[in-house]
Amino acid sequence: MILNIISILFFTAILYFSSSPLVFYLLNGLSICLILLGLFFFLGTSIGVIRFPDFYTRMHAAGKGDTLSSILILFGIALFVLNTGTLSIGLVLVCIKILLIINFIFIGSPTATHAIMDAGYGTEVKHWTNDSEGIKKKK
Amino acid sequence: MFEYLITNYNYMVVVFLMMMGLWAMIAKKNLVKKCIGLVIFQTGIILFYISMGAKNNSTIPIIDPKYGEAAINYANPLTQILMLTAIVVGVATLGVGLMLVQRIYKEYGSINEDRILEKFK
Amino acid sequence: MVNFFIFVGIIILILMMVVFYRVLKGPTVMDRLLGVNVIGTKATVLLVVMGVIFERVDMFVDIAIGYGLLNFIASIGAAKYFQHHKVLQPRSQWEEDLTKS
Amino acid sequence: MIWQFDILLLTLVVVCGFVSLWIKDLMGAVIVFGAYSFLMCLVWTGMGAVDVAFTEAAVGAGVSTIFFIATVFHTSRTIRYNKWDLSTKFFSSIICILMGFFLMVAIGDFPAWGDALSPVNNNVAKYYLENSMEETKVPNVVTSVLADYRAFDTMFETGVVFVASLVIFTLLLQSDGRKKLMKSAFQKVSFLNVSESLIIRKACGLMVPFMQLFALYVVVHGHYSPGGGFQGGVILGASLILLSMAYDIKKVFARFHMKFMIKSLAVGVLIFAGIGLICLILGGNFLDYSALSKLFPSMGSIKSRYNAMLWVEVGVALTVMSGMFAIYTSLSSNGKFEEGL
Repeated sequence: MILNIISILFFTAILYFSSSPLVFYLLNGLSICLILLGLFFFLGTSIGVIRFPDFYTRMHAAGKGDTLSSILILFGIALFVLNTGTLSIGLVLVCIKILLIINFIFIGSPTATHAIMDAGYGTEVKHWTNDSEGIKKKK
Repeated sequence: MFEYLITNYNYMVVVFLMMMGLWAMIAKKNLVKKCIGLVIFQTGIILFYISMGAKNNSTIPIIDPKYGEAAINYANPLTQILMLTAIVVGVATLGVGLMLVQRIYKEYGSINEDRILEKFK
Repeated sequence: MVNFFIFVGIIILILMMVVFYRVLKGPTVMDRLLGVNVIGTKATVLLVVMGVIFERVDMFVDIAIGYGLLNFIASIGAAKYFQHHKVLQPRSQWEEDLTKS
Repeated sequence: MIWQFDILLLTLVVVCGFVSLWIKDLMGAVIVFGAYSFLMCLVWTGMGAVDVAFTEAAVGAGVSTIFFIATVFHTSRTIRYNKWDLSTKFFSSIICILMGFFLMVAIGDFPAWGDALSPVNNNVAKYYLENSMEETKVPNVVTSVLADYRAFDTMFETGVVFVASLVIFTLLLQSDGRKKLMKSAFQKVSFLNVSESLIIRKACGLMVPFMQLFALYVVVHGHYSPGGGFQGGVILGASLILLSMAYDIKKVFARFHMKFMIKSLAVGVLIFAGIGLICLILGGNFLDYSALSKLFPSMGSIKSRYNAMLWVEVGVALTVMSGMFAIYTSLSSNGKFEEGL
């Protein structure tokens, strides 16, 4: 959480002290890169949720990739918002709010994953083994 | 044809949702499924109101000097306010329905309509 | 730049549909719960993307905060259900079959 | 309005509703129905209805799924097999198909989707949009219509929440539950036998203060951004629900007891109706806030309307918060008020 706020203050300071267009283009490019990276991870998540053979491995894909891709996309959007128009206190406030969303997702999503995982372990969901049905069908 | 589909797509979805909810309320025997059908029917009606108030090339109905004062730039607030209260009231009435389901289960030991009707006789 | 964000939103929606396939198909209830959890998290992101498209992020961010705070309640509730009733699939889908056999 | 999103989302919504009716396992149906609420929230954001989307986000994500899960928890999860009842299914399908056909025929008479010049958008709504800023100084038109122009409507909607939660509380209350409720007032509860996992408890402890702070922000800041009494009240109620799910119902009762809850339910409606009554005494119409400027001469009529709206929102938030929590505690403990979901 502290790291997020420090980083956004750092970018604010860069924008505040330099008025050259190069910084503008660099920050825009950085935000687009982050958003595309987030989309890539979400692609990985959705393929994992579809293709993995059992509940526990799907949980792995969903829990990790989902949180990471959300955080990357939201951070990219925060940089983009900071970069539009003239710098004002309102824009920085919006950025801090987006960072708050990142923190809530960072706390909430793994907790939900843990709760689902616990429930799945308690109800004895079958886990995948070498001689499960998926392998047999292929042979 | 394609243009007709685009400009009237929301009404088609409204009809689908409403008929789905109505069918569930009549034909399903399980009481919880009936409650789900009730909420789906209600959502169809809310969607009808909101999509009537949507305008092309307009922003949300919070006045900002950037967009001027002309009414055509903002979405319709009246349909939104009617439906905003309808959602909260809908949850409260859904609670009443689910409470009735629990009471019925406590009395008759089943939430199936046929089983309950058998016990009446 | 608005076109780029519309593109991002459409990609997120299409991938959401892919995840929705797991919700539709899911052999157990747990898989459905997992898919719904992923859809809920991505809905938060999509709300902020819509705010950028409308060019009024300051208004849409509030909704997204509320959503991000609340969307794990349903998962925890369902998990508590399964902690009390440790049954994955009901013993028989049909009550009638039990009484016959 | 972003039509690319809306068309994709509406298609997904129809599929989602169909799946939730089709699944045989009731728990699965309820979970898919949660996803239906999520998607509905996105649809309304895409059409520019921000306040409605906020309400649906709070209600659909937080509260209504929990109510369904609590009901399935206390009733049965299986669906009884019915023999193919041809007459009922056939009859209902005929009704639905016929009615759907007639409605489809009527579609052609409606204005096109997103038409800014349709009669819906050009009579009453136009007046609100053009005059709200001058008459009340509130930029969020939805709030000003909710709490000022159509306050009479809103008062009775709040009354419906009040009556519904009272009905649920009284009809589900059992005689032994009543005794326990009386006994457990301000009783010390030992937390040693809590069976929940530590991670969930700690995470909820981290989230709940943020949630309540944010809910208060939403109630107070409703004049300038989406939000207001209904949304803030539902989020406050959801924070209490989360606390009672992470620990136990008794822990919340030790601080926020049922008697206090019923009182705050009534106080919320009373604040709303009381402000209207004061206006009536001061010589205005019922809920005509500009009459309040006689009581506080320093405020003009505009300022008094602005401030009275805030108090009305606070009353709505009180009622909705305690209403949601009362409904949750009644449903989840099946009227025994002993242990939660």
